[in-house]
Amino acid sequence: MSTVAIIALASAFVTHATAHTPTASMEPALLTTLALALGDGAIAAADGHAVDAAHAVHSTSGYADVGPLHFVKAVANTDFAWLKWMLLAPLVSVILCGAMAMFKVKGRLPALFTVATFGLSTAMAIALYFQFGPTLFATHAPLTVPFMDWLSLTWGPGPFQSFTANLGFYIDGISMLWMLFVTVLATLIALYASEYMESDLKAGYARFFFAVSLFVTSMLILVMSDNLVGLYLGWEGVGLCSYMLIGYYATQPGATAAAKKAFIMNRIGDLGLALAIFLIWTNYGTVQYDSLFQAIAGSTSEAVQGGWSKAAIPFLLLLAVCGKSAQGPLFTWLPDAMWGPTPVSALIHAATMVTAGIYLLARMAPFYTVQAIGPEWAETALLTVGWIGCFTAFIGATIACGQFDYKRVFAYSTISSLGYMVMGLGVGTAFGGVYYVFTHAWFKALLFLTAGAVMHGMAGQVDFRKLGGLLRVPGFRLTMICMLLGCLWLATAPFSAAAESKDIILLTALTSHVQQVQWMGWIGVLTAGITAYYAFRVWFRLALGPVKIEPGADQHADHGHDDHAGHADHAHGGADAHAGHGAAHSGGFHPHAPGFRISLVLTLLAIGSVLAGLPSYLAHSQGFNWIQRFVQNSSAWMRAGNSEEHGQILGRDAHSTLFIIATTVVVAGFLLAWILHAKNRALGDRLRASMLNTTGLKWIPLGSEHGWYVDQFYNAIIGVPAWLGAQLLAFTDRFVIDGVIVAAIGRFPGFVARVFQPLYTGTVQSYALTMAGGIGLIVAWVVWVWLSGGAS
Amino acid sequence: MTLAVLLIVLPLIGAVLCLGVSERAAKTVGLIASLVVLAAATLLAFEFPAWTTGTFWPNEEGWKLFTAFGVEFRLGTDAVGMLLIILTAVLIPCSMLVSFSAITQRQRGFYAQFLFMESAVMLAFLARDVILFYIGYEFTLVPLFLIVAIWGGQDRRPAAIKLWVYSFVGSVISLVGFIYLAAGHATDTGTPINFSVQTLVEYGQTLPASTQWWVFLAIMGGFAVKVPFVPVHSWLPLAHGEAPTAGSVVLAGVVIKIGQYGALRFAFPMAPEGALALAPFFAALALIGILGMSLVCWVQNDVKRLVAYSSIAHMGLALLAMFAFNVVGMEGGILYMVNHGLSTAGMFMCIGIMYERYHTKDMEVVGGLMQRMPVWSVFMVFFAMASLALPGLNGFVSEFLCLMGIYTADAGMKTGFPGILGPTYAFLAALALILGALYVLRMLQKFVFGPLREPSHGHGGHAHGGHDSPGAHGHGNHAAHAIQDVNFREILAMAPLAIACIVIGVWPKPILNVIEPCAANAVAPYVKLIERDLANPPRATADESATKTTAAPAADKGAIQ
Amino acid sequence: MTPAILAASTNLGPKFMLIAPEAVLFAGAVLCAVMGLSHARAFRAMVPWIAVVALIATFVTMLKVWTPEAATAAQLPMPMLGKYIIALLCVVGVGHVLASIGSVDRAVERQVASGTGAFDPVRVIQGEFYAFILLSLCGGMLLCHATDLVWLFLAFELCSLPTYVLVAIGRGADRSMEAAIKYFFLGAMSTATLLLGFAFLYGATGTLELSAMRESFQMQAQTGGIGSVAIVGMLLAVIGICFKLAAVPMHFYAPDVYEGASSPVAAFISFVPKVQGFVTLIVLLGTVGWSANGDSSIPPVIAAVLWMIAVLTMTLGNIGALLQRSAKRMLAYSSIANSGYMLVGILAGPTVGIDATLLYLLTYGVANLATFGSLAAIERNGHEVDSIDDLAGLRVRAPMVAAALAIGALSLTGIPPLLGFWGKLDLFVASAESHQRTLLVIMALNSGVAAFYYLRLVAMPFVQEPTPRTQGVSPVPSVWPRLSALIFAAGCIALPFFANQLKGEAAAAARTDLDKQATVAQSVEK
Amino acid sequence: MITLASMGSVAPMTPAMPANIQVTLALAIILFAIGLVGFLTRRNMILMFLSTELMFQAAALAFVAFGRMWMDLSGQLMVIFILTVAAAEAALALGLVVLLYRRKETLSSEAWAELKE
Repeated sequence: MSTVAIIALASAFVTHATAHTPTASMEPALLTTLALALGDGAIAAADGHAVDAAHAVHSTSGYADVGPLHFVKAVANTDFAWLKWMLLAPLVSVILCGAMAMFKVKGRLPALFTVATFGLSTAMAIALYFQFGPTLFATHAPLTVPFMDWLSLTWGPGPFQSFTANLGFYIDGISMLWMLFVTVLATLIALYASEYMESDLKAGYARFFFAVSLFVTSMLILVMSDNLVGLYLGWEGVGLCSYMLIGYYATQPGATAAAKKAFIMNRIGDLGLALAIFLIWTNYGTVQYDSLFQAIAGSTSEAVQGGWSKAAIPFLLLLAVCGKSAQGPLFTWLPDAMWGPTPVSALIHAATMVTAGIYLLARMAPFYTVQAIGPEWAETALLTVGWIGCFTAFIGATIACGQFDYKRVFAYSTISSLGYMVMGLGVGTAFGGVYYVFTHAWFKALLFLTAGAVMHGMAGQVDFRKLGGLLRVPGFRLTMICMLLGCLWLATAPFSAAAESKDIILLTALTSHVQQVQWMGWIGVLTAGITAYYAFRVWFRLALGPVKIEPGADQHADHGHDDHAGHADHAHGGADAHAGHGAAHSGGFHPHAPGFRISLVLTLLAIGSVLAGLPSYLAHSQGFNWIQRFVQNSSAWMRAGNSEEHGQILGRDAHSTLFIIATTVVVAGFLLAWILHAKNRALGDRLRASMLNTTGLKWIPLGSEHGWYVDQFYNAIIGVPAWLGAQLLAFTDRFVIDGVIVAAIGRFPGFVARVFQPLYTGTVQSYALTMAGGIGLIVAWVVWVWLSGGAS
Repeated sequence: MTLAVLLIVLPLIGAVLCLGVSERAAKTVGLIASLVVLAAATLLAFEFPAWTTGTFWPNEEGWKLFTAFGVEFRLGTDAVGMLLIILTAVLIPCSMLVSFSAITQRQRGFYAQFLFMESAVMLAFLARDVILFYIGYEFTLVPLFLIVAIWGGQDRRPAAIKLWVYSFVGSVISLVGFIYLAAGHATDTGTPINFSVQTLVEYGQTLPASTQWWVFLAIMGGFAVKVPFVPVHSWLPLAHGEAPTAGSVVLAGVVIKIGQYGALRFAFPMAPEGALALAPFFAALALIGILGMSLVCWVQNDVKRLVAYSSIAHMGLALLAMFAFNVVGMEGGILYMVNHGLSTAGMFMCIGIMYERYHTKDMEVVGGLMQRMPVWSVFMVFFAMASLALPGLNGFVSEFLCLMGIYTADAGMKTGFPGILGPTYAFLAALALILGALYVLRMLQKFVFGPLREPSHGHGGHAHGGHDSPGAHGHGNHAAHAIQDVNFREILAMAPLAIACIVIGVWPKPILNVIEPCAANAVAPYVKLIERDLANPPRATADESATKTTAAPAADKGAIQ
Repeated sequence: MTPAILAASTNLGPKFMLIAPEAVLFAGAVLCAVMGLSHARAFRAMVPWIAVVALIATFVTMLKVWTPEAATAAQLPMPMLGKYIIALLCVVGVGHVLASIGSVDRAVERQVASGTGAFDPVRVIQGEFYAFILLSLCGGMLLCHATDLVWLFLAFELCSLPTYVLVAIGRGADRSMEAAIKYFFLGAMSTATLLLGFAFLYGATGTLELSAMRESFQMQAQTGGIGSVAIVGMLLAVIGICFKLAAVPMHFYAPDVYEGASSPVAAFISFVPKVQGFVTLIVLLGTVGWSANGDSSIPPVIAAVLWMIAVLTMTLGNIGALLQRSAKRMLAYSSIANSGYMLVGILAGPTVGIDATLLYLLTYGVANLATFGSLAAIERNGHEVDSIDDLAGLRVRAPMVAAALAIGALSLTGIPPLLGFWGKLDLFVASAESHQRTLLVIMALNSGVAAFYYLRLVAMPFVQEPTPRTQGVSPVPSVWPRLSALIFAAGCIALPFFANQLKGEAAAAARTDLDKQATVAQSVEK
Repeated sequence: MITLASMGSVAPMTPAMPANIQVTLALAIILFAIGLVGFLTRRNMILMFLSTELMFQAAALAFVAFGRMWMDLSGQLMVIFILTVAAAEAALALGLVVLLYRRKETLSSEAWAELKE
């Protein structure tokens, strides 16, 4: 079964390069779009109305206003009803694996099912591309396919008197793109995991594949759904799977804590998404993409009503993105997510799930336009997106420089890369962002899987200071070469696929006429240099130098995460201490070289990473970019002015200048890494030690190593006060409300009774006296009423 | 009618049989009786013609048993009632199944109490007369008290007494409201007293706003104890904490639903103006419940108390949604009743199964049970996720609708039925999404995941000897023999709930279709009132929004063309 | 001879027919007293059964003679009241008799049976005991025939006096002596108060005839208000009656007396004097107001005083019960509280309230007997059971008694669908219909408090496990107390199904003919 | 036969109120008060009983006085019954007192205060 998937996968790559040429020639209309995309103002003017007005706004209110939106109504086509099997195939695997987990099946069957069903989905994704792609590219009309009723209410005939959120599919460029790479990567990684997880055959093997299958199902729901609530279903579904897989090693307190953290951070984002959905529904009366986009495209910036309730939508969406894609204030869950098995890190926390945020931004791009929220808010929203991405990219990169756990380096690099993507959307190039998602998915999956292979082989050793010279260790050569490729791509080496995509983002930013966006671009450039440094810092340490292998604590992979305190100790102790011990430790340990399946997947991913650059390389000859064509036929492109009308950078031609600058910066980072971590490691270690000893500079290595203490900060300002507040509340509830107030009310009657108790003395006279007193009181009262004239 | 009466009488017969047979046979007899009731309920469900009409059935002229008191034995229910009847009929056998090994003493009484309770609950859900409802509502208290007090945990007596007094006072306050209304009707129209729901609803709506205010306060105030709302909730954690598993299941799954059902069926329709006027007050209480109790959950170590507190938060959300007075919110609130009944009952079952093995509910003492009881863990995680409102499971549908209902319940909005809450309430209520995750995940982290922690010999022995509950300590010291994972019987008890959770989550369409007319009926009086308020705007923006409602979509369409 | 006396004497014909049931009962009482002194043990053993038969015969006779026509002919102010009250007293009276079987003369009879002691007429009291029970019931019944204050007073005293003796002889212990002396002295004081009140009423109207009194008050009301003498008289009478009701401020004796009396006697004096008091109150208040159309025109002062008495009575009764460890003492407080509830019905007035009170008397009587009867049906080492602690785990020692006790307590709590609930519901409705909202709420809160202490009578037998202290607790040798409790507990469950009939009877009983008579009088005048 | 009702309002509504009536009434009330005070202050059970008898007779006196005021005989009729009842009560009271005296050899009512809260 798995071979089917591999063949399907291979065919995708063999064919896509050849397939698009005839496809393109079949689509004359595409030329218009392309021209538009490339900034040909004349064609854009011919296409649209109210260009002047748009330009007028353009000059005053920045880049948010890009003229009229390009909306094409979706076409419903039930011929594609088979698409549901794309979801149902992994769902079958969910059920089978779940059953096997329940009945404690101890075999490779779960992996087989998973890979097979993923392969099936992949094949269907490819089939969809061939069946529907040409139509889409020709007509620009997305495809909608009804699937099943889910949530739908109607309580009146009016436009705002129904709520429909059924499960249905909305297939346009970006959903198709996501479907393609998600299924392909999922198949490959499941194949990898089938070997990687073998040490767990008797424990959680089935459970692992259950969760992975559920993840793919959810992810596909997320990208295929034709409405926001369906997206939300997938959104939370992937969150759940992420939770289950991060906490996969459930006996490790750290893993469960990390899982909880991830879920809660994601929940904060989900809250944003949920509220955004409410706002969207209350403003537009629908949550179906098609009618939503129609409504937005139909309004003009002057007609925007709704005040804050519309303006809040993009920001709430951004909150959701921050949660899922580990951006901005919510990034801290992703590094901890590395507690999960490495294939999970590769699949979920690098290649696919975390890009759901980018998908959301791209999908919801129309909400970042003047038509949706008016000029001021549109610009603010876009700039916010840009800055969040930009800062996350930068911060992630700086933290990655201080990590010694190579898996965590890659985790921070993911945060940084995701920051780039978000920034791409923010600076106005959905294409750049999405393209980077695509390339990043390949090479980051590759990087994680190589990291996983190393961990797998080194008994879970994740500290690169305890390893070295792996390039020369038998069996690890392929791994190291693949990792080198990944690092090159991560560092955006010139001409790499990553560079091709990242440069589009930087180019757009740097050529923007909005000052702030240009700053973002420069920060992005700087970040690229840092990225090159830390990427090669890892590789040089791992691959070069003398062979040094200190195996991890665990007999099988991934269990060996030191807790943070332990980690810090190593860092403080300096690298010198380790040099001596290294050889001794490596003595009796035999690294476990990756087997066939892992090697195969690594190779395929490496090829994929390289080929991911193809669309860009071929764009020059073909006249269009394969990825761009997906983006252009999606809601992300409704903002037609995503145009990369590349002006000039520093007064020179944008393309060449950026190339020179970027190359210089990357090479600088590379060289720095070379000097400090390959050529003269002692120098690197000394530099670090001296920085640690210098009061003024201490914060740099320490802060970087500890993620700038963001976790601690959150804990101090939110976690601890909230916990204390909750304790106080619980105390109040139990001992004040229940213990004092309720008890007081409950005892009150008894208390009053005690007041009267002395009257019951037991002697006849006293009773008679009290009775007589009572009579006297009554009579007195009556007399008083009479005297006050009350009786009549 | 016959079936409806059977639904009430069969459990009674079963209860008497239970009391009559030998101690050993009691569980079998009880289970069979409850299954027979389930069969009857199923038959009734099939025969029920009003699933999608929102009307009441059979609702025929009843027996003239209590007509001198204005009470007619008239049975009938709508789709919401039917759902709750089915829920009850399912939960009772499940809760019995889960007690088979947990309850080892006074079994006859135990199973009989459940059947007594079932009968009363059925009566409450079937009654078309306020007093008839009250009979069922109030009578649940006796078996519930006995269940908690006899078969409960260490502090069962204070818990049971608190449950008793709280509930009694609450329901008497509701009764005062009903009687006030019925007496008003009798004196105003010069007719003999009449407690028919229909009559009182019609009469209540004609009352001046100030009178309705009091009526609503009384009726809702009473139900608020049962739901429970925040300042009067303190009986629930205690009762849940001490009740035997099956007791908790039924308490959470059925009994507190009667409170919400009462609010829906009586409080809201009988005094709409009062409800509108008091909505901010009750909404504030609900919000305090949602947020405060979620936080309290976060720091609980007693897992049953945790779930109990979460119940308060959840029911707060359900009621808050009802107070939105629009169809979406009402529908969400109603669905929430069912869903909460399923997921919380499931959680209590899981906890009970665990308790039976370890005799502790302290998360600090026991944890990491995934290694010991993997299948149990699956159920635990599943129900926890359902209560977390994870999409694809039942909780999501209702919670989403609730939040949406609350959110859109702003007179200034363009949605179908503006209510009276609005975004601020929704934002605050939606924080429950995060807080819910906080405490549920903390519970899972400690309880299911992490390194295995089990009470030591000494502790187990202590937990054993420390209380003299006849129900709780049937087994020998657990440390002596290995802890077993859930057995088939326990899976059988939990599986129906789990399946229902999934079905409602994935395919909510049927249940929503069923609830919708009822929700629309419940909202109908409010629509009129809100429209009236909009027509005579107390707020300046009302006019503006009214025009916008009609104009904006048209403008949109024009622009597209 | 004044016309009133003339009228009374000439009325004697129809009235004579109507007191046939009481005559039967009286004969039964005499028979009991005589048979109790018989040397033959079998005859002595028959005494309770004579009482039972006498009560049944009374009931049957009542059914025969008490037709609406006869009652109207007798010109009773409330023609059908007697039927209801006699039936009630007969039925509940049978229960009381059954509950007391075996409770008196047990030691003596055992000695006689075992041959260790000879029969001594001075030492046995069984004959008097049942005779007094019947006489007291007889007094209660005769109250319904009252058309003037003389009759009212005599019947009142006939009802009261035997109860003092019953308390004293029922148990023969020091405590019952003490209870009797308290009961008697305080009772005498209150009777004197009542009598003074009667005197003032007489002074204010110049007649002892109730219908004439009513005439007079109506005239006074039309011409500048009812005079202060009448108000004071009425107040004094009401206060005197309060003693019988165990209502504030005349309730102080109740806990002591109930605790001191034997359980069957406590059951008796917690019920029959209440009937006595409420009938008297209803009849008496009928003279100052209350027309058939439902307007309550009790003078506001009286109403206000009654209102306060009602509130204080139910509240003090309920909270007082909270502190008790003695079951009988607790039930004494409960009986105080229940009087408070019933006063609400009185305040609500005719057409809604009086019938509610009458119905509540029934529900209270039945439930109260189930509860007290259960206490009478058990003993601890041959002594009466009193402390609540003795009830722990009763379900093991005497399951049927425990069940009866619990059902009785639940019925008193007002748990639906038991009988007590319907009584309470009717009172609630009455207060709501007469716009007594505050009373309604206070009553509701009070029943909340009551729910707490009645719960002990459910929880102790059923929830609590037996303790060493309860080792000696067992049912009494005679089966009849148990059976009585069970029958009345069953009544708590079954009677609601006859709620319509009961309510119908109560409503008929509450109907007053005073206005009809007045209308007739006015039409004659014209 | 003639009832008040059938005769219409024949009862004199404005009673003759000779001065000695007031005196008699005052005497009745004073008697009642003396009886009450005696009841409250005496500990001897016989004396207590006599005090209650005093209260009874005060009421009887009031009846007589009012009967005189209304020129109506029924007040005096009532007195006869009151006396009868008082006699019955006396029998009962004395019987009880004897019984009690036998038990504790004292007539003080304070000896009987075992039953209390």
